[in-house]
Amino acid sequence: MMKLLYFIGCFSGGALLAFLLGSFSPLLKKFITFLAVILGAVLFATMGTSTYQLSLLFGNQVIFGIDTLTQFMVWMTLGIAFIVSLVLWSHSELSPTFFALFLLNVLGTVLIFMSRDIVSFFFSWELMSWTAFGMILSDGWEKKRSAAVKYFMWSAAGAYMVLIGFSILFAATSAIRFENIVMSVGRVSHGWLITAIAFLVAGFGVKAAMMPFHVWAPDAYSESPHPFTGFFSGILSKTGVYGIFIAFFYLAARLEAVPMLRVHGTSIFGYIMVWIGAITAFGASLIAVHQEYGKKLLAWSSVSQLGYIIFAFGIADSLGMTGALSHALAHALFKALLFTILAGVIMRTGTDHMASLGGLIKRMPLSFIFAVVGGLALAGIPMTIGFTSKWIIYEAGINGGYIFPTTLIFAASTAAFLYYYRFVYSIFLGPLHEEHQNVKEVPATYWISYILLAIPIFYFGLYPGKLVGIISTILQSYNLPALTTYTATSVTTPLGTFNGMVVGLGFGAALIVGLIVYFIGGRVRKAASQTDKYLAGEVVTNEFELHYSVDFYRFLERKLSWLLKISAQKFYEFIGELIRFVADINRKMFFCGNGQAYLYYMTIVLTILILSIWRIKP
Amino acid sequence: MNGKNEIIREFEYFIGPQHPGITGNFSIKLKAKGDVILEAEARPGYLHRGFEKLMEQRHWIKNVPMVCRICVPDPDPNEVLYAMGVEELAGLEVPERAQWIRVMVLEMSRIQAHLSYLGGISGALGLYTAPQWMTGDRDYLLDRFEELTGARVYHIYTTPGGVRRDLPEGFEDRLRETLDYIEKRLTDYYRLIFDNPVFQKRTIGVGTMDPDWAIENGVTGPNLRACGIKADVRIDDPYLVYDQIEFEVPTETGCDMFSRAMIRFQEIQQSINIVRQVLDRMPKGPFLNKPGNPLMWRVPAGDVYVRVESSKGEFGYYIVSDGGVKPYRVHVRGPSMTHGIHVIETLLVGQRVADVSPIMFSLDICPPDIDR
Amino acid sequence: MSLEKEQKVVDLIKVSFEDAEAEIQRERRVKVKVAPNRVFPLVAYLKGNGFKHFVAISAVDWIRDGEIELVYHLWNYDEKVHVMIKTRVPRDGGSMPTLKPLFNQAETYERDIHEFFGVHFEGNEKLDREFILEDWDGPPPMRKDFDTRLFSAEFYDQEDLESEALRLKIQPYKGHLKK
Amino acid sequence: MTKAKPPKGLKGWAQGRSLWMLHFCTGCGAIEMPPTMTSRYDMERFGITPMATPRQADLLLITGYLTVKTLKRVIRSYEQMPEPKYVVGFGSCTVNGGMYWDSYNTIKRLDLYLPIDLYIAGCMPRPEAIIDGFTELIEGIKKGKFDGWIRYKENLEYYKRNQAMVMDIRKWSLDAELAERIWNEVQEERRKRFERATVKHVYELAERIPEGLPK
Amino acid sequence: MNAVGLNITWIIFMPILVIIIGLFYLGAARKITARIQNRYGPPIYQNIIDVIKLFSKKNPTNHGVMFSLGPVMAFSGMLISLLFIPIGNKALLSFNGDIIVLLYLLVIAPLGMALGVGEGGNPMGTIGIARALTLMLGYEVVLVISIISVILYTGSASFMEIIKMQSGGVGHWFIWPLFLSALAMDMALQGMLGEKPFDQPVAPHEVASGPMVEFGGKYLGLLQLYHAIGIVVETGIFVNLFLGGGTLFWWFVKSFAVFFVALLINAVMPRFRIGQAFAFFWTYPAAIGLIGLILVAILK
Repeated sequence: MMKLLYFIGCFSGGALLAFLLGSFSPLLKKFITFLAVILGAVLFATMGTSTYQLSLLFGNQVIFGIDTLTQFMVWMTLGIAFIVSLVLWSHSELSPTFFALFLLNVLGTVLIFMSRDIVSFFFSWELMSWTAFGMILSDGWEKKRSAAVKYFMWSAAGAYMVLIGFSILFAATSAIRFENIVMSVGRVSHGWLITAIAFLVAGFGVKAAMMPFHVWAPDAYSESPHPFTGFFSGILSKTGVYGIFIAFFYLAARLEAVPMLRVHGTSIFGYIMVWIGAITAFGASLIAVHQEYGKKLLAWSSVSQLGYIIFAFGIADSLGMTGALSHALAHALFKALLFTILAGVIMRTGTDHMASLGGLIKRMPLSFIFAVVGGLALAGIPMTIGFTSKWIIYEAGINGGYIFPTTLIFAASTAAFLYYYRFVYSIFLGPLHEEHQNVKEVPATYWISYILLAIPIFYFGLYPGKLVGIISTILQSYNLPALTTYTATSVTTPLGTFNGMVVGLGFGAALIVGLIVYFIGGRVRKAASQTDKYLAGEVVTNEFELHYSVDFYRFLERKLSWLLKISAQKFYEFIGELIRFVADINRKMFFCGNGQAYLYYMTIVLTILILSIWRIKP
Repeated sequence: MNGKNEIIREFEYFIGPQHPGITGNFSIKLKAKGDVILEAEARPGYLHRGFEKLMEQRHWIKNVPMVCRICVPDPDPNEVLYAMGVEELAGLEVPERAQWIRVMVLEMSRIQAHLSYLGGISGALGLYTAPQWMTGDRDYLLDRFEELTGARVYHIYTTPGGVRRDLPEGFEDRLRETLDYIEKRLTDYYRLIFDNPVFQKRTIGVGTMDPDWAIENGVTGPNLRACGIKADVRIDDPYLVYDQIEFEVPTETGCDMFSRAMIRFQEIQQSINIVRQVLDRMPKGPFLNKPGNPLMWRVPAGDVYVRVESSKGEFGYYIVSDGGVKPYRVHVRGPSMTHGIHVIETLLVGQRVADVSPIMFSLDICPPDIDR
Repeated sequence: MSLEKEQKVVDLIKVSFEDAEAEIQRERRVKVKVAPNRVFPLVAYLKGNGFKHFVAISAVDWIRDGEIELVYHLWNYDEKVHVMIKTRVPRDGGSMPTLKPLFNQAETYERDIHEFFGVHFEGNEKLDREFILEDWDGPPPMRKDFDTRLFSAEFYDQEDLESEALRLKIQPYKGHLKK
Repeated sequence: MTKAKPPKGLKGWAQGRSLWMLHFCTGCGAIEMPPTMTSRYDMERFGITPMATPRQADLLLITGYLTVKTLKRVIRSYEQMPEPKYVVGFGSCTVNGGMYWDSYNTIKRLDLYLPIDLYIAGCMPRPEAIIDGFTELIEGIKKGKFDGWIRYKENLEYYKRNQAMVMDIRKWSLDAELAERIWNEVQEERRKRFERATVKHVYELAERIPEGLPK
Repeated sequence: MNAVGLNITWIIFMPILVIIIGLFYLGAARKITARIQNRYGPPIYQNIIDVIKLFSKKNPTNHGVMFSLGPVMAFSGMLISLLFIPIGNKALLSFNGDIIVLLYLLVIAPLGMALGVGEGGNPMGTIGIARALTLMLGYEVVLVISIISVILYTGSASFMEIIKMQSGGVGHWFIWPLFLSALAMDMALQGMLGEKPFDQPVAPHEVASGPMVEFGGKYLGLLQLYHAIGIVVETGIFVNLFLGGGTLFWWFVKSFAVFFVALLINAVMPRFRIGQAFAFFWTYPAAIGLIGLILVAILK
């Protein structure tokens, strides 16, 4: 019990200290944050899997527990938080409030994974949302206003839906703790159970940026402070995924028994989520292809990758579940890596507008190498964790018989190659502009964090079995169907097997053969200058614009314009207009200032109230 | 972060002198955003030998070998123009048979120019079989030229006063046989190029120009007839014996690449008919009225503008003489002077990067006309 | 060959341009001599009356009279008549208004004449751009007082070439001729 | 730097049998290239195909006269080509200026600016002559006879000085500081030559009748 | 069915054999197109001479480390995918090789080349790569649709089992029952092999040979080898899935037959604009593939 208090104390204390002392010396705030995260990690390691009761004021208990799923999620959170705190060492320009809010945010996220009842879950959910909102605003209200307000509105709406869901469950089972709910969920009538789960999944879906509720994600991710974005899009979206997992598989464990339309071996709920996941992945990656700014591109790519997870959750069999959770980890890793690299680029060049960057491989080679590594994982190339999770998801999709969503997912992953190449080419390759001639490489804190992120990406790529092993223990602890046929380096599914180590060794050997063939060819001549290129015989000076990056896929955009026009943004703006119109009408009607009208309306309202009290009896 | 508006410099590049996608030695500097062209600037001048200056250094007859090298793909109009101009200035009377032979040579040159044009435009679009077939068939026609004039491309055959040699015996039957062979091949070309759905998809509606804009901006020849305007120098400003030959002038109303290619295709058929008529009705008699000792021959003072319908458009010479043994001034007005600079610069704006080379081939731009 | 079409054109010109001496050269050819400042209105007037095809601008360097003669060629598609408007401009420092507002393709011919004859055309903004000659800082080459033979003999060194060949061990090529 | 030698043995055979020609129609001779490439004369039987960029090409054809403006682009392309590279001159215009011997804008002797391996005679050589020239080239390469690119590398000074006379080599050559040095050395001589060349000289046209002929 | 087919001798000789046969494919392609254009065309072994010449060239231009690593990664990426596709019923490195793994291995090579071309910094090369990726987005969907229909039909996603199910004569091949999927895959193959009307990435007239713009000498040699192996691997997918890849000799005959069909179309078609090519892939072949997929789903 005490360890939990120490854990919470270390983070909140650290936040307080960082906030108070931060203004004195920037070094102090960075050190406090770094220390707080490490201390938290050490404390969590010693906690082991046990449950803690925390008695709050007027006697009712609040339960926090740690089981294998929590450990999986918390270690992922603390890992990325450690990376962010490491990166923050070279960002003293951020205000002390940012550091404090960051620590509170990490605390909120961890508590979500540990909470075992509705109150604590909702409390840590709000803590996480509020601190994230604060952080978006941390450097300047006027620039970031629209994104922050949109984020806040959406997360508030999500929170209310979750609240409604939980309250329905509470009203039906009158139990606060999750295990009590699970035990007594039998008494809940099917109708109420389905509405509760629907509200919960929708609420968590907002946080996990499902398609209809994804509007806030690109702006919030791209407007949040650069070092934090990796954590924001990598981990906070996973809380939504965790919520869906809890609601869908844990609380409604009896959902299977509910007589419902079963499609392809999963409930109608699952089938809808499969389709939503597929459409999110496909739509978001097509939009990501046409983004002109690096942050926006990666933000849309995050929305698309979350679509994969939701698609996999929809297929509720062992393959789907393993795929979803492994992709959650994979996405957290490579998205944190790519966002941190982009933060490094923005720190050095001041902009993320891809058309004015270019040629940075000559000045920042390390960032380029790790951008390629991150890209390999994002695109799902066999030696990386990206492929392991995507392969399992495809196997689940085909094995489950969902043919059309699987083709959409495949199209989404091919579109991933398009926007990944545009990202790497526009920023690192191509000719170097004059204003970036003397850009320095990223500081040590950055490339250390790159290495720390790259190790698990390759490790789980070459040993997919290890990852599947962890996840199947989690699933078994929730007595859900788990994938059992795996060895350390290979995973077999009903359709076929995949051996990471063989592919890795094979590619290594092929690379050696390629290098041998390369060195047969003899010496090469270094290009005389940056303009020593084939330009149809002409010679150009340096300010000649050779960087082809604006409207990179204009021909694709022209052909997809009918698809890209359907945007949720316009739908919500339409709703906004509708509300403003209705409000305008009743403003004119009701507040017209004459007494009788007020009296008349009062009576109507009273009668309705009286009637409603009669009728309602749960 | 993306609030700052960065200066987006459009992406510039050259369809330069050394590029597989241009006709001859020419260069266009393009400024594009994505794959839409914002601005095009034609840069001629890679083939400027200063023809007009050199002509002023040479006697009247010595210019004949020089003149045919101005427009490489279609050399005969230049020779006929120079000869007609000098004859008109000097009042030299050209024998009837020479005029018929000149018409035959002009039309044969138009056929071989249009064959290489169709080969060029389908090559630019990627259909490499068409240029192979067409250039191969064009070669048979060049053999006939070789028999008649002794050279495949630069014939130096029409001189002021007539033509240098009469038809070799047996030439007419071989020429008829070649024409029949080419006529038979036209159906194959039609099915290969114009019936090809991908060719239609790539050319219909691309590079269109408005008819009045075309007249106003000096578009002439097949490019103008592709906009539905029946303007042909052979009918408007008849020269040689074109008024005694019946032929109709094909016009299309599409004003785009497809109709420009279709116009040339139909003109090959027309030219074959004309050459057949010439072969049937060619009178006997002398073929050259020698103007006397070339080094001493003086052309009386005066100036003249002569105009011929070449395969690329209206080709004109403005010859001025001050009564000396050498021409005082020869101004060559090639059709590509407007097609190659002003017309293509305005036509390319808004088009896609992939269509630059096909549009240039469809306008049949011949850079030596511009640079002379 | 009745000449009434050409006569109609001559009368058309005579109606509003008395100072222009218009005469018929031959069938379908009419010559008009006009003062330089009258060219723009005459071309505008003719463009209004059917002369929609602007063929070319030619320039002739009459070095003995110290003038450059500019000839504007127009063609009428309906009447099928070619009008040649001739003006004389002083050889050095001569300048003419540009015809770009009437026919914007005239700009190309003006750039050509400016580069080769040195006649200045106000209003033509592309005049100072390089058109055909590149890095040419000599006099405009088409003028009569520029001698191309002298230039080609002096500028491109063609002195005795054997010594150079020996120094570079370039043996004359004795390639085997096909039997 | 070891003295580069023309390729022999397997390399020579391979380079001979697969010559990739740079797609650059420099002069009027380019009209005879399509017939040579297409079905009647087909030079692809010898492995000669046109390539779009100098990086991939090893044969540069100068088809006919070269204006100064084209010479700059030709030299730029030539220097961008990997070794071993060969240059073939078509027609008399590359030998001594040909028909345009008195033109102010064409260069008279190509050999001063580029090392030419093979000339093909004919004021625009016919396809048969071109193919005969190519077979000479292929035999010569196999025997390792054509070493134009070695001559260019060794006498770079000589070639650059000649080039500097007609064009601004600082902009157009890859080797920047050598170009700078030679450009400054040659500046004086070039200005003097230009003065002599552009003397104003009005000759009477009408009266120039060649001597020794009866009036 | 050897689970991990690691017989060393086969692994060493198969790539060399495939490279040589791939180059002979290219040589035969030039010969056949030449014959269609009624000319003689180069000898069949011309591409082998080209590769030898390219490797004997001296100091081609190099624009940086990634520039030279690009072609190497392309060559080795295609080499690794070669090891995963069963040729003549012998899967080299197969753990009963999975189709989806091969699909993603086939992406390493173009990705490596794309990074190399990017480092070259020539705008023509980048436009070529942008076109190649758009084309890939087009035909990858069609490819996946037809592969899923095969997987659903056979119930297994590994080549070896699929080949086993098709063994026993022509009647058992999958091209008959799954004709629509085979047709869709053949159209996708036309784009994958880069034959006209889908050779926009390397269109000489528009982007001056696209990605190969800056590659000379041995870089181009490596890319030629990559293209040669690529043809064998890509036609190999079609052979294994629909023509029941028989013994070594018959396997190569079938693979060349598939390539021959692509060649005929290549000779007489101009190229689409890249937007039209992409739109084509997502309309006609995708529709044919989906109909085939629905049929398979219903019949199964």
